[in-house]
Amino acid sequence: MRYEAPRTLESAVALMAGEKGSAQILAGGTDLLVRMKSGFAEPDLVVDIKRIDGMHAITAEKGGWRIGAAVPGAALGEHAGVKADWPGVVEALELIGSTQVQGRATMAGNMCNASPAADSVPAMVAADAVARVVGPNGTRDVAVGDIATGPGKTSLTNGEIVESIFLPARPKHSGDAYLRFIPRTEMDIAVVGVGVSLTLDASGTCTAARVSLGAVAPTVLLDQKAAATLIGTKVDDAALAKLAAACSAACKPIDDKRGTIEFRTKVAGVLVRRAATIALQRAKG
Amino acid sequence: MVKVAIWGSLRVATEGRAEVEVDAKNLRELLDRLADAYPGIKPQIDRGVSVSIDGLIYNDSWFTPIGRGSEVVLLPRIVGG
Amino acid sequence: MALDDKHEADGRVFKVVGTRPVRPDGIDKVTGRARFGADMSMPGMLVGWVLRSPHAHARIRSIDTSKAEALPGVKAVVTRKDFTAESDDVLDNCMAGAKALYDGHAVAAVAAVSAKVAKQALKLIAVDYEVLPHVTDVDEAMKLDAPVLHKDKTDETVPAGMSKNVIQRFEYGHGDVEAGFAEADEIVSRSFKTAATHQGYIEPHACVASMGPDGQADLWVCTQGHYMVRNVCAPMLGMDIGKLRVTASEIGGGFGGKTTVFLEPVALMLSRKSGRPVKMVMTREDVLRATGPTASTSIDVKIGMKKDGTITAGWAEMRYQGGAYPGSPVQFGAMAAFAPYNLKHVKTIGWDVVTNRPKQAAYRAPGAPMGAYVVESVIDELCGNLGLDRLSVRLKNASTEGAKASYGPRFGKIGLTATLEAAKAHPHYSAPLGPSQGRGISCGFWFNFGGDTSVSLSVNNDGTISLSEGNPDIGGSRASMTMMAAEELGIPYDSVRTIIADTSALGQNEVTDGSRVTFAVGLATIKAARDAITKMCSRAAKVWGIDEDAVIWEDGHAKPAGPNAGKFPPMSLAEIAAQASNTGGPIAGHHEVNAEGAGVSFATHMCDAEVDPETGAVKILRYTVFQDAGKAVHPAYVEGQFQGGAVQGIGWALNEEYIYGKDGRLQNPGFLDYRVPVASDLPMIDTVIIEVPNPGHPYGVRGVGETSIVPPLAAVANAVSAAAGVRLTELPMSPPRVLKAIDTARA
Amino acid sequence: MTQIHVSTTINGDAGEFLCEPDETLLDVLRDRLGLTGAKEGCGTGDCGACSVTVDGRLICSCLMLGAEADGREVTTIEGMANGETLHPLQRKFLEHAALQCGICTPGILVAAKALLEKNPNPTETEARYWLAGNLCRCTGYDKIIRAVMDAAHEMRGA
Repeated sequence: MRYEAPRTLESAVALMAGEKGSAQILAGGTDLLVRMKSGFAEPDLVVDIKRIDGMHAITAEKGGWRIGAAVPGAALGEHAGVKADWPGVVEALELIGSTQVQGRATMAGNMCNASPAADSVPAMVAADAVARVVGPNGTRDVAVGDIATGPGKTSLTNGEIVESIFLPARPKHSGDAYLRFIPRTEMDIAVVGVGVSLTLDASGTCTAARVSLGAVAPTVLLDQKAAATLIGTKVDDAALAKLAAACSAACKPIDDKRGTIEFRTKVAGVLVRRAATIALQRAKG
Repeated sequence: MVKVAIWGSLRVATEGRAEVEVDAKNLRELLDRLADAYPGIKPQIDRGVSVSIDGLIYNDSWFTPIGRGSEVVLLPRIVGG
Repeated sequence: MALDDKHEADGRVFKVVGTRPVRPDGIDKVTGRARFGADMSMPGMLVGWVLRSPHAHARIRSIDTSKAEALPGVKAVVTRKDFTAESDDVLDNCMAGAKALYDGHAVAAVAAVSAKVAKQALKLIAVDYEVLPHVTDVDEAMKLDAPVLHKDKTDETVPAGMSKNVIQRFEYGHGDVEAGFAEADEIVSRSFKTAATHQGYIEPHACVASMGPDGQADLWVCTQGHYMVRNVCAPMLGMDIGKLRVTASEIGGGFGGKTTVFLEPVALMLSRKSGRPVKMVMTREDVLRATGPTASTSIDVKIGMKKDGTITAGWAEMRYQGGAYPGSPVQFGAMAAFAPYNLKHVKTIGWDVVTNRPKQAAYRAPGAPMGAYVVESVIDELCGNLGLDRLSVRLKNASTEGAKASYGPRFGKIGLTATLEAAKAHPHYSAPLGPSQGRGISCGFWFNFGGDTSVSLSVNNDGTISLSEGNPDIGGSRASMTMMAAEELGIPYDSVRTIIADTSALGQNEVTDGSRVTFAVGLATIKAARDAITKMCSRAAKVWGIDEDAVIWEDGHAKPAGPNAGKFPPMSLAEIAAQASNTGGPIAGHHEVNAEGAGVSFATHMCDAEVDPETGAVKILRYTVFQDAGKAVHPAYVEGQFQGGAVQGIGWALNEEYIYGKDGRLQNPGFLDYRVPVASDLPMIDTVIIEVPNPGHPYGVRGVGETSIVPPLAAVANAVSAAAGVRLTELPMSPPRVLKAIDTARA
Repeated sequence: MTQIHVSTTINGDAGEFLCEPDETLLDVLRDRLGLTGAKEGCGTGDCGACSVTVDGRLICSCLMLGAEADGREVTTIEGMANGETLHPLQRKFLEHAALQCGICTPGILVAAKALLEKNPNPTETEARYWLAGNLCRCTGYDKIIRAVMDAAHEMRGA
């Protein structure tokens, strides 16, 4: 295995594109090193992107925030601006692993690891976040929900690197939230994860909503039917009940060591109700 | 003579008796006499036993005296973590 | 030992015992200097790695190691054929023979110049497996058509016509349970299951072996018993025991899991073959797949109670699988389950069963927590059905001095009632509960034992003491030994330094297990100190020119026994030590004993839990431990044992489990999905130390390490059942199980 | 395979080492630099026994490559005491008997120090969540949390 820590994005792309064997990006490394330890990943080349300028930056852009691919959870959690605009996204990222893992783990890495149970991805999907991808053929912006195509698989092509993630401007009277279910209070992989982002009008009626589900399908689901149950309502108990039912109906989970189909389906409904309630409170300010 | 309580699954070796009597003044004599009188118990004694004498558990000390009125109970070898 | 009412320590004013000094190994452990198993290196050292079976059950047709041996950097390859010793279960478990019996079973090992080369070499070893059908569940394994692991391990206690996976049958009890049930006003029968759990020590097994061509060897190892390691490994290697010196490293937790060997004989064999020191360290995956978790169980229990709370009869049939070899701790479960209660009619039956899982090892009060779980769950349910106070019922039926234990003997002085009374008086018992919250109570019992122990105590020229003992210090025992030596000698704690000697320095020492160390090593330490005191008195007598018998020891000084002995100023230990050369030479005390007379120990636990009825999530709100310690030598470490046992029990009750797939492979061999409790899962664990002295120890000490894990499974289960409004009958009570139980009860 | 040359600062001292490209920082510390205070309990970031700080950030050294340490400042348990003077956390751990076997202790001390540097006045809940990635199997965490809270109290007063 070779280790490279290029100073520019261009050289990183060239390294990735030029590698004949298997090449891996190293951002936080909290997934990659675990896979290497278990022999699951045996890369010929590891490209550390943390020495590239701008990868650690969090910058205001068009009313939203551009977050560099190497920004760890701990740094994002310390950023008052992003936290104020997208508390659900920040909290989701901060749920991953321990304090120690937070010192390293990144949102871009969580997304590119392409686990259906990735905590930050449902929150980003609910936030309508966009990944900026740089490759041999230039730069493209891709919806975060379109990066993962299946467990461990992404739509990134040879040599492509995620450079940053953009969280759009937050409309007025909006709020987001992410909740997950784990057996312990910390240190577990989500059994179910739910992201909600919604916008109210001046009267408190929901005008826009995005609802996403994690760990209940091969990739994170953007649940438009569930979102539709909120629009035009005051997000009251009746709307929340319909939302819960819609989310449970959208689940296509599996039985595994972390949870059953029955459990995931039911708890998705419970969590979406709770997450929507938090998002509502945030939208009301 | 000392009365020795035998646990349930060993009673096949004592014709179903829950208590047997052997002539023993200490632990070694007790185990020897038990094995002589009830050969069916010997495999378990070889696997390891503990003996409770008046409520205290003894493992190996052959010369632990056993008084006449002592309450003696045969137990599987106690281990621990 | 007579059960005199008066204890020899009654009225004794302790000066050191009962205080909370800083432990002697403390600085090393907070600065990173302490050397644990994997922290040792030797010049020219190789690293050893193990190839493990991916199959739950397979015949090993052949193993071709030639390609691995040819890989540059590989210095030795070992398979079972290198071990010429007679086959036994422990050796078979360290290195598979004709069959691999579980996922993770060692089949070969390599020593190489680096981990990278060793791992490459493992890939070059070709094992020809004939995969066989497997079974991992205890009830499935008992079926007549279950795959059979061994043809010849069933013993004479098992009735004919059962599966050969059934190894041994146990039965305990007295009275006539049917007559007892006839007297009952209320009877509850239930079936329970508990998953296998692992001790979960944070330090993986590790050792460094070095054997020379002269056949002498040194082994550095993290273990609960280095004498055991020596005595077990030497015959496997065909060595004289005296030629193998084993040094115990600091040990990063064991809880029973380090009371046997896994890597050690393999490391020695690799060192012998390579002629170089070999270090072996398990990965966490190795630890979970291939060391010794405890049994999983399936238990039926039936208890009858009168309206006034009197238990009329108790019956249980317990099935424990202990992995691929005989030896599940079912007999201790069957003995301990009803021990807290003074019953006229009681019967327990235990079945030891083998399955295609790793060979179980002891785990803190082995077998007892599951027994307490089922009995205390049903007692709790009976109290609920009859509208009775749960503590009062336990007090009414509690075993007291003279009660005939369910496993046979009559109890001597015991502290169960004292723990129950303390629980009843504690503010926790009367604290209000909110919605979806419940309180659980459970009692628990463990035997404790003593065993072979050797201690040596040297009086140094400046009056300080060097104390050598042979039991790895797993939780502060050097502090306790130091305290008992200082107490007995009448000198300050700081004047004594205690070390764990290697196997060449002292006589035999039993493993650090069975809650034996503070009791047995403490007893030997006190006796060794008394031996030294006798010698010091004799030296003082010589100096004074009086009779030895006319000298007594008091407060660290030799003194004339009375006015008739003569008028001499007291002579301090330091003064006697300074003159040792002139009065006859070095002074030392020692004591070697098979320590018998360990006192049994009881505890009562109280737990408050809250259940989220929509998700099945459980939160532990409050927890209090009441346990009899006999005499708490270092109360802070006694509390620590109470707290640690309680929390391991909470983990067992809520989230820890071995999960096997249909393929017989362990699905959660890591701390990510083998979920031990984390700090944020827990409240503070309150403790109340009860002291009912053990007549078998000079200070009254009882072992405390194990009893604390016996009650929590039931205490938590009773709290969760109360909070959820439905009786939970399977451990762990993971959220999917709790939610399903709630939903089923409501439907 | 070519080894990588790394210049770094460890516990305040400039140092250099060679390592394999796929070697973790934990392996470098333990096997090449003799700093065995950080322990490998899992190798997958689930137990926290290998905790160190890198440029002031608390991390698991098993989840970082040694090569990544170039130009960084690494601090380990070995750098916690100041000569003969223990850090208040180390002292409080001893006073409260907050360790039994001691294998998790270095990682917990490093993590607790990082906590108190970021938040000198944590609540018990904050301390418990911060330390959730440091497994201890002996103590049930009670005395650990008490020692951390007591050290925080003392350090605020000083």
